[in-house]
Parts: sequence; C-alpha cells; structure tokens
Amino acid sequence: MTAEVAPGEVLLECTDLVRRFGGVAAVDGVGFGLRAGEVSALIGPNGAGKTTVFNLLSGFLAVTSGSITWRGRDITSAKATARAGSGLVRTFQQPRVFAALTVHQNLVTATHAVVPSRVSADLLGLPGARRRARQRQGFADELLDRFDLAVHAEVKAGDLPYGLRKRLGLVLGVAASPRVLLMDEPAAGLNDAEVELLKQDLATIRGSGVTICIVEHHMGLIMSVSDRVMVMESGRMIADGTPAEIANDERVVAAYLGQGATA
Amino acid sequence: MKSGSVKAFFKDRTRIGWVAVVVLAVFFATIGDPTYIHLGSLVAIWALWGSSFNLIWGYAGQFSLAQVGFGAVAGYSVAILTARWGWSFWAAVPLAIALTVLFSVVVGYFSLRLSGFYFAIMTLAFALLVVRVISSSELAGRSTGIKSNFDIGTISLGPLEWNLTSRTGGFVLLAFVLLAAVLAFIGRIERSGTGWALNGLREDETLSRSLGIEPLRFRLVGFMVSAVIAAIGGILYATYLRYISPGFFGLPAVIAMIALVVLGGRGFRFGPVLGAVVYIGITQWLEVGGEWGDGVFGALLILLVLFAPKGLLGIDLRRLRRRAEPPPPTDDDEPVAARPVPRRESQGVKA
Amino acid sequence: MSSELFLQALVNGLMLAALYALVALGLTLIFGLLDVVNFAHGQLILLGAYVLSSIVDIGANFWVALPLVVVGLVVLGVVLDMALFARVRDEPINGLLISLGLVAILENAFHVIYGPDLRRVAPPIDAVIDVAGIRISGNRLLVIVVTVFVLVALSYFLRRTRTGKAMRATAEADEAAGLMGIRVERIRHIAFAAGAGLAGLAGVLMATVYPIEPSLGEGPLIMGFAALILGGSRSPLGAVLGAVVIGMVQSFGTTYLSSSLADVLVFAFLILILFWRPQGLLRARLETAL
Amino acid sequence: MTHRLRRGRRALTLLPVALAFTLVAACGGGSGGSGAAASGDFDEMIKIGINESVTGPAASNGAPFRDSARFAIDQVNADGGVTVDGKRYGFEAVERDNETDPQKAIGIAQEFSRDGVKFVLGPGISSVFSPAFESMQGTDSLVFSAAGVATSLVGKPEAQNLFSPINPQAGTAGLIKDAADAAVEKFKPARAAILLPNDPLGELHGNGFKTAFESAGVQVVYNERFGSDTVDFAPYVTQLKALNPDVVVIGPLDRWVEPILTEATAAGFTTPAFIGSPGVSQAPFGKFPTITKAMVTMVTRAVDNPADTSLDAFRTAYKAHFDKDPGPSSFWSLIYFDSVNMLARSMQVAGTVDDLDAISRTLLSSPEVTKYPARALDLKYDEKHQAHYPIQHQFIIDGQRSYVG
Repeated sequence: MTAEVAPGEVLLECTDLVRRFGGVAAVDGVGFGLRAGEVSALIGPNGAGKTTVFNLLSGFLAVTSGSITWRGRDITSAKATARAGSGLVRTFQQPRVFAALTVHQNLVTATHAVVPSRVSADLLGLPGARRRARQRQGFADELLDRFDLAVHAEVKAGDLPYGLRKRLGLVLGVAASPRVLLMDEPAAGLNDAEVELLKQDLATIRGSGVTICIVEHHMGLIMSVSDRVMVMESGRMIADGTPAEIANDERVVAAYLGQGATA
Repeated sequence: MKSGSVKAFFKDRTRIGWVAVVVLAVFFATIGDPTYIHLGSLVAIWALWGSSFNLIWGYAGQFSLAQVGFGAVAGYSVAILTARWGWSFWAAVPLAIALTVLFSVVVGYFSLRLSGFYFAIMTLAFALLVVRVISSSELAGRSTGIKSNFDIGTISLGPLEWNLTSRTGGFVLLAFVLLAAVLAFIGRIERSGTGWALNGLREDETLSRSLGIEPLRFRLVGFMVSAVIAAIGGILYATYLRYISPGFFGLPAVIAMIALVVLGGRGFRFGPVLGAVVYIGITQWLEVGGEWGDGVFGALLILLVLFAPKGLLGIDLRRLRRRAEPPPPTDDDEPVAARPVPRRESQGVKA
Repeated sequence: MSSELFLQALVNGLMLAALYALVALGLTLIFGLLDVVNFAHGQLILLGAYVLSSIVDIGANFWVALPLVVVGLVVLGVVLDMALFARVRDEPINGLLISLGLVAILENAFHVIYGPDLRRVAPPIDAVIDVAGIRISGNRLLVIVVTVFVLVALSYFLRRTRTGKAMRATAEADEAAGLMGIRVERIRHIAFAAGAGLAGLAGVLMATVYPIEPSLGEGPLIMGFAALILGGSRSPLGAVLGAVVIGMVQSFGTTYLSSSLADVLVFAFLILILFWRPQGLLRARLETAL
Repeated sequence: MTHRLRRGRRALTLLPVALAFTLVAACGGGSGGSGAAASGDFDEMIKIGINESVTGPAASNGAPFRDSARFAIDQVNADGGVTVDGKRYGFEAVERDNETDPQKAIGIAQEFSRDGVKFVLGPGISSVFSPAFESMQGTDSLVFSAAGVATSLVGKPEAQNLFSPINPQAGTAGLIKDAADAAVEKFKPARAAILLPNDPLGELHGNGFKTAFESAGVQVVYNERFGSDTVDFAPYVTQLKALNPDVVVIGPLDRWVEPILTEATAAGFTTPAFIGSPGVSQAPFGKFPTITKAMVTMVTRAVDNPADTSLDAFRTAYKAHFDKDPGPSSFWSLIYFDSVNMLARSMQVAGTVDDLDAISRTLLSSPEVTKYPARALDLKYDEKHQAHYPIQHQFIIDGQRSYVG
C-alpha cells in the first residue's frame, strides 16, 4: 500500500525476548528477524513457547524483557491493534471467526485495518463514509473470489464446518492486509485435502508479497513451504536454518525424539 | 450471491419497520384522546431508552445498566436548567446532552476496561449512585423531585403550527420524530465501519484486536452515542411527566429497559419499538393479568428467553411450522462460541 | 463516649456483615458454578422471610420453621435450576435475563399475597446482651452466630466432602471436572440449591431483626453484589471479606457521616475497587478458599 | 441463503401483527372494574374517580387513602345520595391503582378526563400527585388530594378546583407546628432530634418540626433523613443515643416507628419522649412498655377514643362499612370522609351535579353542607380550598393515654 518493501529487508526483529509466568520463563532469551518475502516456520515440542512468542510479537502479551522492532521502529510496548494496523497481523490456533456474522460480513469487518473507520464521518454520514463502505465491500468481494469462499458468502461463520472456519480465520488475517502474517498452527485439525488447500493458500498469500511465519506441528507442510525453520525448546531457540539443515540437526532430533520429526 | 434478492429483502425489512413506526406515530398523535397521547408518548420514550440499551448491548455487546442513569442525568439537567434557572428549553437541551455525554465518558473510563459481569455491575453501581446523589441533592429537589418545563413551544412551518407542549398530539409526534431520527441514525451506524467494528468486538474481542480494531475507542464511541439516545429519552420523559423524581430511575426501570429489548429482539433495530409497544401495552394499557400484570410480563420474558431467545422479531415462524423436519445440519466438531448473539440481518451491502 | 460509639458501630456493622456474607455466599456459589448473575436472589431472600412469617403465623415454633424454610428453598432452588437455568447454560446472559423475569414474578406475588404492609415475625430471642454499655440484641447476635456456623460448615463441606471437592473442581474447570467423572450438571444443581438455601436462611435471619415488605429484596441484593465484587466474584472467603467491608462502611458511614452519604460511599468505594482491582480484594477461588 | 431470507421476512411480519393487536385492543382498552355501589337504588350514578397508590412503594399510605375514599362514597350512598331536580343520584367509585408509578397515575388521570369522571380523589402521595395533577389542570374536574404538596398548590390560579382535605402539614400553622408546640409544652425539651425518611413527606415534616422547634427555642441536635429502603436502624439509634436528646421525632408512618423503637429498646435508649410525626398512630408505642413517654398527633381525629361521644354516629357508620370497630390507625379512614360527604351536600344545595364552580362555591360558603349524619371532623374549607379542623394530640405516658385538643 504505502512504501514498498525491499526484498530481504528485515521487517520484524526481536532480541532477547523473555516472558515469565510466575517464576517460569515460557520464553527465555529468544531473538530472530523476519526478512521480507520469506516463509519461515517456528517449530518445537508442545510447551516450547512458540505461541507465546507469537503473542509477544503481536502484542497480545507484554514482554518481561527484550525488545521488538518493526521496520526499524521499536514497538515493544505498542498496542496489539496498532501493530495489526501497521501490517503485523496474526491468526489463531483455534479458528477464531465472528460466529454470528456471515462469511461476507466477517470479511467486511476484517477490512478495518485496510479501510480504517473514521468514527465522526460514520456518525455524521459524510461522503467519505460511503466511499469507505464501498471500498470494504469491494475488498471483501475480492477476497471471496480469491479464496473460493463465494459459495459460502451468506453462511454464518459459526455454522461452517471446522476446516472452513479455520480457513476463514486465515482469510480474515489476509483481509487485514498484512505485511507480515504470523500463523498459529494453520494446519491443526485439518485433513489431508485441506492441508493441500492450505499449501495453495500459503502460496497465494506469499505470492501477494506477504511475509509469513508459521507455528506448526505438521512437518510435511513445513518442509514443503518454508525457506527457513526455527526450533524452540523450553523457551529457548535451539536451531535456526534451512529445512534440510534442521532435519539433520542432532539437538532438534533429540528434542523431537519419537515424534516423527521427518514425517 | 448477495445480490438483488438480498437488497430487495433488506429494503422490505426496513420498510416494514418504518411503516410500523409511522403508523404508530400517526395513530397515537392524531387520535386526540388523552389516553392514547399518554400511551403514545410512553411508547416512544421507552422505545428510545430501549434503543439506547439495544445499541450498547445488542450491537456493541456491552451489557450496560447505566443507560437509565444517563436518562436521569439528562432529564434532571433540563428540569433544573429550565424550571430552576429559567433557561429556555431549547437552550437547555444541548447542554443537558453534553453533560450526559461527559458523564458517559466518565462511566466509560471506569467501566469499559471491564467485561461481562464486572462491567454490568460497574455500570449498575453508577446508575444507582446517580439516584442516590440526586436523592440527597437539594438542587435536584432530593427525593421529592422537581417540576420540569413542559411548555416547549411551537414550531411554525409556514402556515402550519406545530404545538409541542407535552400531553398533546404534537408532543407525541415530536417524540416519534426523534425516535425515527435515532432509528435512522442507528441504521447508518449499522452500515458503517464503526458498526462493523462494534459488531466484531461483540463477537470476538481478541480476533477484533488482531485485525486492528481498538476496543476502547469504539466502545467509548458506542457508549457516548448510546448516552445521547438515553439523554433524548430522559429529556422527553421529564418533559412529558412535567415532573421528575429519583423514583423513576431505580432498578425497576433498569429491569424494564432490559426486558423490553429482550422482548422485541436484541440487536434488531426495530426490536425496542416492538418491545416498548408490548411493555407499555401489558403494564400500562391493557392491564393484562390484572393485579398480576408485572408477573405476566416477567413470565413472558422467561418464556421468550427459553423458547425464542432472539426476541419477538427473531422468532422463526417458518421453522416453527416445519418442526417435524430435522434441524439444519450443524457442525458437531466444536461448540459454537457461547455468546449472546444478537443477530444482524442487514447485510450492509448498501453501496 | 466516643470509644463506646465506635464499638457500638462495630457491633452493628458485624451483623450487617454477617447478613451480607450469607447473601454474597449464595450469589458466589451460583455465579462461580453456573455463571449466572442471579438478580432474583433478593426475591429468594424475601421468599424465605415471607414463608417463615406464614409458617410462624399458623402457630409453628420459629426453630421448627427455620429448617423448613431452608429445606423449602433448597428444593425450590433445584426445581428452578432444572426447569429454567439448566436450559440456558451455554448463554450465561440468558440466565441473568431469566432471573429478571423471576424478580418480576416473585415481587408481584409478594404484593398480591402478602400486601404492602410490613410483616413482622415474633423475634425468637427476647434478650439483650450488654457488655460495658455496648449492647446487642439476642436476635442480632443470633444472625452473627448462625452465619459463623454456616461459614465453618461450608468451609468443611467444600474442603472435606466429596461433593464439596467436586464443586471446587467444577468451579475451577468444569470440562476437566467432567472428564474426571464428576457429574457436573448434578453439581450445578447442588450449587444452585445451596445458593437458594443460603438466601432462604438470610431471609429467615433478616425477618428476626427487620420487618419485611415486598420491596425489601433490592437492598441486600445490591450489597451482596458489592460484597461479591469486592471479594473477587468467585471466592467464598473473598465474599465474606467483601461483606465485612460493606457492612462496616455502611455502619460507620451512617454513624459518623450521614445515611445518604454512607450509601454514596458504598457505591463510590465499589466503583474505585472495581477500577483499581477488578480481581477483587482477594484473588482466591473456590478451589483455594476457606 | 433463501432459507435465511424468508426467515427474516417472516420474523418481521410480527411487527404489524403486534400493531394490529394493538389497534384492536385500543378499542376495548382502558376499561376496568369499578366500585360496588348498589346502582339499583338510584336513578343515575355520579362517577368518583379514585387514583391512589394501592400497591408499590407508597402503598402503606395509598391503601388507607383508597379505603377512606370507598368508605366516604359508601356513606354518601347509605345516606341516600344526592337529589337534584327530583332525580336521585348515587356515587359510584371508579377505582384505579397507580402502583405509585407516576406514569400510571398520569394515564389514570387522563382516562378519567376522557371518560368524563369529574370528581377525583387522589393521588394522595406527593411524588405521584405532582405529575398526575399537572395533567388534570385545565381539565374539567374537581380534585381532592391528601398529598402534602396539595397544601402548597391550593389557592393558586392553576389549581382552582383542587381541594386539600388535610390541615396544612407544614409552615407556620397546622399539624406540624401544633404538634411541635404541644410536645414542647408537655416535655419541655432542651434538645430535639428528628429522624424521618428521605421522601417528600419526611422532607415536609422534618423541615416543619425543625422550624417549629427552633422558634420555640429548642435546639435541634440531629436532623436526619434515612433512605426509604432502610431497614436497619441500629446505626441511627446508636447515633441518637450518643447525642442523648430529650425528644425524638419519628414517623410519619407506623412502618418506620416500630423498627426504630425496636432498636431503641435493644440499645437501652428509652429515656427521651418519642414524638410520632403526624400519620403515626398510638399502636406501635403500645408494643414497647419500656418506652414511657410518647406523643402522637392525629392526622384527622382519634376515632377510636370512646370518650369522644361526638363520634358515635361515625363509629356506627365505620362498623357498618368495615365490619369492625375503629382501631388506633383508623384515623386514616377520615381522610376523604367529610370532604366527600360535604361534596354530596353541596351538590344537593347547589342543585346541580355538573356545574363544578357552583358546587365548589357552595362547598366553601354554605353552612348547609356540613349537615349530614356521622359527621366526624369540624372541617371547613377556606377560600383557598384548604381544609381546617381542630388538631388533636395524644400523649402516652407510662401507658396512660390522654388527649389534647
């Protein structure tokens, strides 16, 4: 939308992230950067702190210490909404959708970050409000087409089957026009066909210039879509490299022992 | 998909609601009988209060019990300004509304960070606090109450004179015009980005935040707008009764306001209108159930919550008729988010 | 003189605290296990008081009537929960709305059946305790003693009995409790019944010190909510603590300031506490409390 | 999708259905039961509207007011009603309960004006009367109201057909001043306390007592209003006990007196004289033998005093209507008794049942209007339509009752 992003520029960077719950450090000194255009994955056994890292990056949790920068600006204490507004968007492991609204209404609501509401204009009915309403509709229609959701447009999101709800959750993230999209286990609970669809979606999203970071357990998916894999265990980063390097890393294998790391 | 038929339908829905409001207004304002002027004024006033609560709860998902308190602040402001200090009614109204909005910001500042039960109790505490402060304030006539200015003059429209004095057909018309303006305004919010944001926050605050919707900002806006609507209701109430006392604004009024919104259909723009008609009809007019009138109203509320939680406008007659058929398939994997879900049918597709 | 005034205010406040504690405990059980904000609690209290007066009117002894009323309200609690509240479990707000309907019905019934006049129950104890000029009537002392007894018993029940432990587990995590074989629905019925029983007991005790009338439910309800909030909403111990705070604010406020100011004080205090410490004075839960 | 659309449309059909329902109901609405006058004895009935708070927060006032109105109407009929131009008219009660809800009271007032009910009793509660009376102004009706604020309205141009049947309750003369003076004379207090509810009546009485005490040189050391929903009086009694006044004014209804005396007894605070603000009967004092000094003022007259033989005819009428002898609180039954009886006589004397001005004038000026059986008060209306009658106080000292006035 605004200033173009140079390929390879570090968009999001965190250093020495620490988050404690009570006495326990769920995230303990994690640091990495996400480069524009890259698809990275954050993996690790359950309880390794992956989702916590996402919560810290997206502003849903406050850091205990450490810093986060977004395109060179310090956003460590910025609000979640401000981060989302500037293009740092996340999705959720549980499929979060606006259950009582239709799919189309969900998408219109999600365009908030792209077409921000001017409250005064809305309340006074200024011409700008109408223009923005049209923009939202147009944007939502476009997404319906792009992700083949048009057939479900008038279905209440709460009535969708699990897989579709999950997918809608992903598209809502896309609707917020992210520069970086943090996806929390997008494949969890999906069947094989749905995972294939997800791969296509990831490609579409990536193709539109979005930088992606995924927390995921589905190794097949990760190995096929990621440029880079980061591995966490007990709150620490234990490996960071290409999928091939990671697959052969001893510590990673140890951490995943018995979990079919190379499935 | 959501094309011509949706629009036709949307128009149809709204049209029926508007026709109902116009019919009510004409009926109550022109029949000329004092009883119907009385009932019409009360219907319009309670519909306004209901709309205020409907906006903040049905649309924005905030179960705010402070609305009656907002009405009290506005009603008292006008009464004190006009009857005690001799202001003209039309000068007092803007100031009263401004004071109410200011108060709503204070209440919002304290309460909007809370959710659920805490929010409800915090707002209730403010509403009751207002009543206590009024009952001990000499200026507000303590618990005796004070007279309010009711002779709000006439409007000249060329050769036509519109007499607005309370307890005339003109006043009923004024009340309905204001109600219609509020309903139109709520319709505008429905279709705007602000409306979508409020909707989103009601449905899922976490998801909304992840999409850049700032909860506090939009809720405060919703709160202030709902306070303005409640203020209009409160001012009309004081003007209509020609007298205002703290007894009008206690817990029973809070309960009535909630009940009529539930009855009509939470989240439906015209729900409070229907709710007010039923509420005034049962308790003030038909005396349904005689001395058991309040009990009948309570029983009706319970029955609706059990069997038609979306209210009268949300009753699905078609589904009732083909009850023999199995319910539409739902997803069994996971329960749908357990939230009170006011339904909004309007697609917002108006371009 | 002034220390006497202070001590008398303290004693007065203690009884208020005891009464509010019973109300708040009932509300806490129902809110903690069922997520229902029970606005009809005030009417249940009043129902207890009215039924007591009816039973005493037909000649029964107070000490016979007391358990009858409590048992009656427990049964009513089970019936209400099974017939109404259990049907809207997935939407707690609907529980609140149903309770509003009950408020209208019960209050109407009190008006029609008992009329607007004050009713009085002959106080069971006709004695006044006087310690160095600080006086408390036997009936007020009874309220405090019974409340303390109920607190101890409830604490024992929640800590030591199977059902009590199951309640704590359900309050903490109902799904997990269900997986562990606890019959969650049954536990909820019990919680509502216990809440209603506590309301009935509060009503009985109230009728021994106050005259009763149809609109009497509102005051204890609001103060019960306030105590509940102060205590952190799901903690029995917190509710008791909250009740003590509210009772004392009311008693001392009325004694040293004025009554209208005392009420304003209670609400202002509540608003400030909610604002600064929304988790309440105590963060304890059913599981850890008492 | 189509499913959803149709569903929505159907749902909305309910609104017009409700409207239709409303319209149909409108034609039959507003009717209701009315009094039990035996209309068979009369050629025609004159409707007397009763708009009182029989239920709701003020029911403890409103219900006796309603009973008083019924009694008065019953009495007029028992005495043969009104005969004008050879036609016999009876009074017919049109009873409406406003539930202490001003909205309802206004609705009732408007219903009366629509149905041509020209004579109205009530509302007798100030907070309900004020809004309701606003809507009776300018309508063609004659109103008797026991509400405290009626005393301050009568005589004003906007209240030309309003009558206040109780002696002025505040100000320089009347019930309150008289009560305070009687208390001062009897108990010779140096320090007085006033504990009344925070409602219109409490406000009126409290201010009246304070003014009267202070002008009599009595120091008012405590002047408090408790909330109308107060049940726990222990803190107030604690405060009072610490101040140790010589007289304590409580009331103005029995319902407040009993709980206060209960706490006073428990607190051992029995030395002062307790003054029942007008409206309190002697009944509650009898239940507290340790309280030895008390005074009550009759709002009307102590109709249960057997020594007062001038009331014998009234007591017979009372027993015929209520089927029991008058008790300590029966003074309420007189609120509208004389006024309604006098109204009937004025119609008779003026020779009209619908010329309100003529009826009003006769009510004020003709000595004939007081000539009916069972007359209870020596009540007269002044030119402002304010009632006056001798005020009676009752002292209860060590269980012995004595009357003054």
